Amino acid sequence: MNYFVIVDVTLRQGIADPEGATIERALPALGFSGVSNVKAGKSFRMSIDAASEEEALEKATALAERLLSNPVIEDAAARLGETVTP
Amino acid sequence: MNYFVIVDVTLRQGIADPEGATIERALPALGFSGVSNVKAGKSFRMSIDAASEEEALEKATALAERLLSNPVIEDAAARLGETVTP
Amino acid sequence: MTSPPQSLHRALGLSDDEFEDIQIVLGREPNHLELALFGVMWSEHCSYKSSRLHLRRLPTTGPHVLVGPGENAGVIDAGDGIAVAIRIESHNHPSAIEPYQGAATGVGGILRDVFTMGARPLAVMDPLFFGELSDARQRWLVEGVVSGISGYGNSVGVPTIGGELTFDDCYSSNPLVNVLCVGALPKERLVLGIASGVGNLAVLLGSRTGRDGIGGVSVLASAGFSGEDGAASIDDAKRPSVQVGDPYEEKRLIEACLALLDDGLVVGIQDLGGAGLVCATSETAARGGVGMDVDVTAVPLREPGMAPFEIMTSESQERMLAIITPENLEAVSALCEKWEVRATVVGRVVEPLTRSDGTSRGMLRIRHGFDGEVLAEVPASALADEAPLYDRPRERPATLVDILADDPTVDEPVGSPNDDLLELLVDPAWVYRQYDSQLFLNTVVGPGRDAALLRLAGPGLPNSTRGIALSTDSNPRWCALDPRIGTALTVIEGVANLACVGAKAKAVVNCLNFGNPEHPEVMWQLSESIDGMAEACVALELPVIGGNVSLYNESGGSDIDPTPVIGLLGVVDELVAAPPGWNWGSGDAIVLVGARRAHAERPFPLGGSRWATKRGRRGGVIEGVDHVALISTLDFVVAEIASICAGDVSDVTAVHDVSGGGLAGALAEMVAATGVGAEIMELDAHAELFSEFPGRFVMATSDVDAFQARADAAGVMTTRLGTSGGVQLRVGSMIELSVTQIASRRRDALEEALGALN
Amino acid sequence: MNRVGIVVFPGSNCEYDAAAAMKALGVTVELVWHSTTDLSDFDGVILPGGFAHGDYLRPGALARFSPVMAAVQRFADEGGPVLGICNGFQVLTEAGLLPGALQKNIGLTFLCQPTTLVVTSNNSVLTSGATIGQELVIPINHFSGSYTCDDETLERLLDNGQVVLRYKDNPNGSLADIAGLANERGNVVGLMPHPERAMSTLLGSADGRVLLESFVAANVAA
Ligand SMILES: Nc1ncnc2c1ncn2[C@@H]1O[C@H](COP(=O)(O)OP(=O)(O)O)[C@@H](O)[C@H]1O
Ligand SMILES: [Mg+2]
Repeated sequence: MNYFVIVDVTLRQGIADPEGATIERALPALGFSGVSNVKAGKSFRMSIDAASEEEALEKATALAERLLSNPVIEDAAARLGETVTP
Repeated sequence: MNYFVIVDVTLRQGIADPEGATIERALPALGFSGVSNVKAGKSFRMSIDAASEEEALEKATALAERLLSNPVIEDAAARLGETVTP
Repeated sequence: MTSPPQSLHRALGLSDDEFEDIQIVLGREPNHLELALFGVMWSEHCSYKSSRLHLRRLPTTGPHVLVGPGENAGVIDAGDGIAVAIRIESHNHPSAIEPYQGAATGVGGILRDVFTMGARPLAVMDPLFFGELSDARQRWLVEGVVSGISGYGNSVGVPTIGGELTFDDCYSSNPLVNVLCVGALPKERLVLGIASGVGNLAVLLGSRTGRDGIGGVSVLASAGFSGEDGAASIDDAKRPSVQVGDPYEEKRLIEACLALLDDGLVVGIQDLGGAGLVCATSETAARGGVGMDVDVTAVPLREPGMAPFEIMTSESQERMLAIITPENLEAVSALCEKWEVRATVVGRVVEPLTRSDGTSRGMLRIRHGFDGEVLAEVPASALADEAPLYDRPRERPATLVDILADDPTVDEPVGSPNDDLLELLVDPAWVYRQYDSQLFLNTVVGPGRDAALLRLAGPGLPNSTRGIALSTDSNPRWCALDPRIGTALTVIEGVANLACVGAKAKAVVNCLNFGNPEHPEVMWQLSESIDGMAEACVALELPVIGGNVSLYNESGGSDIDPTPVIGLLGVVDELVAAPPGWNWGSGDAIVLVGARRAHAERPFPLGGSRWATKRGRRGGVIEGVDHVALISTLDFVVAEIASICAGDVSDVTAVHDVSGGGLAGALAEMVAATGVGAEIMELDAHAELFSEFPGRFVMATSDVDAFQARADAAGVMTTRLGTSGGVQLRVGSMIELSVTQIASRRRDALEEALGALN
Repeated sequence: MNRVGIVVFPGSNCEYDAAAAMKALGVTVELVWHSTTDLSDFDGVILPGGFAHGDYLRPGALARFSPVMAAVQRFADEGGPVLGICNGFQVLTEAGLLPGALQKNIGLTFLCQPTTLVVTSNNSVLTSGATIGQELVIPINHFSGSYTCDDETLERLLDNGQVVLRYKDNPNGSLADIAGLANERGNVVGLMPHPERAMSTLLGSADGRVLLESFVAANVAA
């Protein structure tokens, strides 16, 4: 089976996020109010061949932890997406 | 009310994704097989003050299209996240 | 491809006459695929059909010219067995739609033009033109374009060493992004984009082919933005699938191609740029006088279901076409594998077709499988070289009479020179700090001074102690008033910039950014500009070895000001010490070198100056310069500075040419750079502060008598202006500003305008 | 040090510059392709600047899996001098040869400019010949040079004298102004600035010499 999996990578709590901060600073000038705590992250979408959802997620989690994130600064989590074709 | 909203930004169909392609090429050597169609994207997490979920999402969508993505090459979608503290 | 045949050619941008020409060339009706090939190849962008007749008036030869215009890049012999290749191009329209990728792919494209010649790209320059920064969209464009150049250029590993930065409302919906690349090669490695040798293979190197920019560069660059606000409103259907750059692929492609050339594994090589595969195959075949069979099914695709016309015209980035002998295929594949570069045989060189009248023509045949169905069969040279050439109507703009009469030199009231001067100061450092300007350890003078100066060295080059100097210049304000004189003066300004780093100018490349050629006024501007460039180049004995024409720069029916960008390449024979730059010491004599006054009746012209433009005055007369006096001034400055570069002891401590901002601007820039003030005499008029006529230099010397004696001996005029020192810049009773005021204003101006200072 | 290996990943671009600097100091240089698995021939190893594997994912994230990195690890474990410059520093942190991580510059732009560095420890193969407090003008050239690590690590780095170079005027938001870092043993060093670009006054500064001369003077198993 082929599963569509999404890996979300976010900065760990306490790690500086200049990108999020810059976006947040730009908002009022663009007329957006009431938006706070902006954090920038990354995501990776992929198709994974696996026997089951669990196996697909396991594979994705291993990939996320070994490659797609740097544990010194980032957290990563895998989830199943809705379609097989991204 | 305060809503936790996530904006996902992905490359539009047909737009080249050299980052995704490079990651995909590297996988077999790292012992990951059966992974294909890797696409790299961005995500933004934020808290939004709004009267309702709909309004929060509307605000986030406007923000996504005006600031967080370039619609010429990217798609952006807003969704509600699970907690208020990202 | 479902539209009815009679309108299909129009949809592809071909006129009814052009459609008829195609039928005559083929002796039959073209099929859809053939028509699409003609559509892209005969577009303005690929064929230069509106400009080519005029470009022929440029001088293009010289004893040191190895390759002139017409090839991927111009090449000169720089001495010591080293040839230098240079090329400039525009990426204006793509950058208006997606500034990051538009600029990034502009860099990628210009690099390929240079390493196609066998040269290792050593430096990039980026002349940029935007609308005023008070508009948020312009700030978005600037940040996008600059980060695109930075993102691509730094990563691909080629330093960006200079450029231009101009803000003017005429570019607000049509920014200009030009990119120049210079490279160097051992003379004997020079290769040309020629296919030869029947039975040889055409190998496609690099990225897979997707639907990127189909009809993109060619159709878009050949049609204006129709909407009121230009690119912002271009309708979705017309939007080409934007090309995305991959500097990592390009880096590997550069290394692989240079290694293929070093190992003698290719017969010819050609980059894929505008019009993609059809352009590369038809041009190489046409140059070699051979035919080529292309198997569309062999082309590695990024997306499923691409039609043959999409595959042939796609502008996917980071691809090259190499012509190789079949015996070398294995070695080529192995080398490409090392660099992780995809290499696929997509074509074969075949005998030209002999016709009944005995003449022969190389045919480009597109097939489904090498031995499969022929999908298209067209003479390669008909695509590459035989687009109709147009002598479009030309007409001097009727409005010019009034514009010339509105001369600020005559009646613009004196303002506050202190405030005016501060307003003119802008340091583009925010831009060039984002560029790696030092890679290869060649950068003796980087961005931010008059011209960049590099050691002529690089991996694989013979040893040399020469240097090369580069500058890009433009002055749309002048060219709007008089495109002929304006362009001539722009060339002079470029040569003066090179002189400041001790370099003698050797060759010119140009990028002609103009409006809609179907407007007779624009064609007049283009033609005049070319004549002005030709006149200056003839006077200064400079060959024009390459260029690019970008037309249809307009929005809402309004054309941009004529913007010829002049790129200059110079050589310093012996470079062992840095030129003095702008840093005078304390107590040096400050001398104006060159004519103090421009003309008898208009000694300090202000037409087209930044000072006048800031005040909303865009009229006035500009005049040419006395070439004889100019040349002796230039030669004198080159000799003075070159001797310093060669390691000689000199009394000269600083040099800067007078350009944007005039004499006051030059003095203020030197003050800001050194942190040392100056005491300058009373000038004749406030106009003398801000007049920008070129060919003059501010120099500083620790021995003014010796310096002036040398100038006298060379027949060069000098005027002792004053002395450096102190913490103020004072010019007679007109200007009194502190060094810190000048320096901080200049440093912060751009970042403040961009809102980047928090 | 007689022979230095300069590791070339696809996408590296400062390998020739590093080689030129080493040659200027009289050392024999060999460019080593990233597929190499044996570095035992060398007296020192340099990971040069550039964009290994395009810097895709994160700088150094893919490079750390190149076959050569296991050899670099072994070489370092045996006490061999290893120097990571700019992208090389990023690779060393991703590979865990040096602690912490390098994030995007605080201003979110690439920066190519001269910086003034202060030598804060001479307890490393890169700084052994420098004096503590010595100021060096050396250019930076990076997008992701903002050093970060957790508090505990920082404390340990400072206590052990592993922070070898600090910015006088922090350009990128680095934690504790850190510009260069060594491992505990001092034989593995990474720094964001480019000493190889500061080898001659013709190019603006010769202050990089003291660092690279120290490196060349280092002994295996220092
Ligand atoms: N877009 C840019 N990219 C890189 N360098 C730039 C850019 N714009 C300007 N510069 C540099 O800033 C300096 C000043 O530019 P300019 O005012 O056009 O010089 P000049 O008047 O001497 O021709 C030059 O060294 C130029 O190369
Ligand atoms: Mg100048």
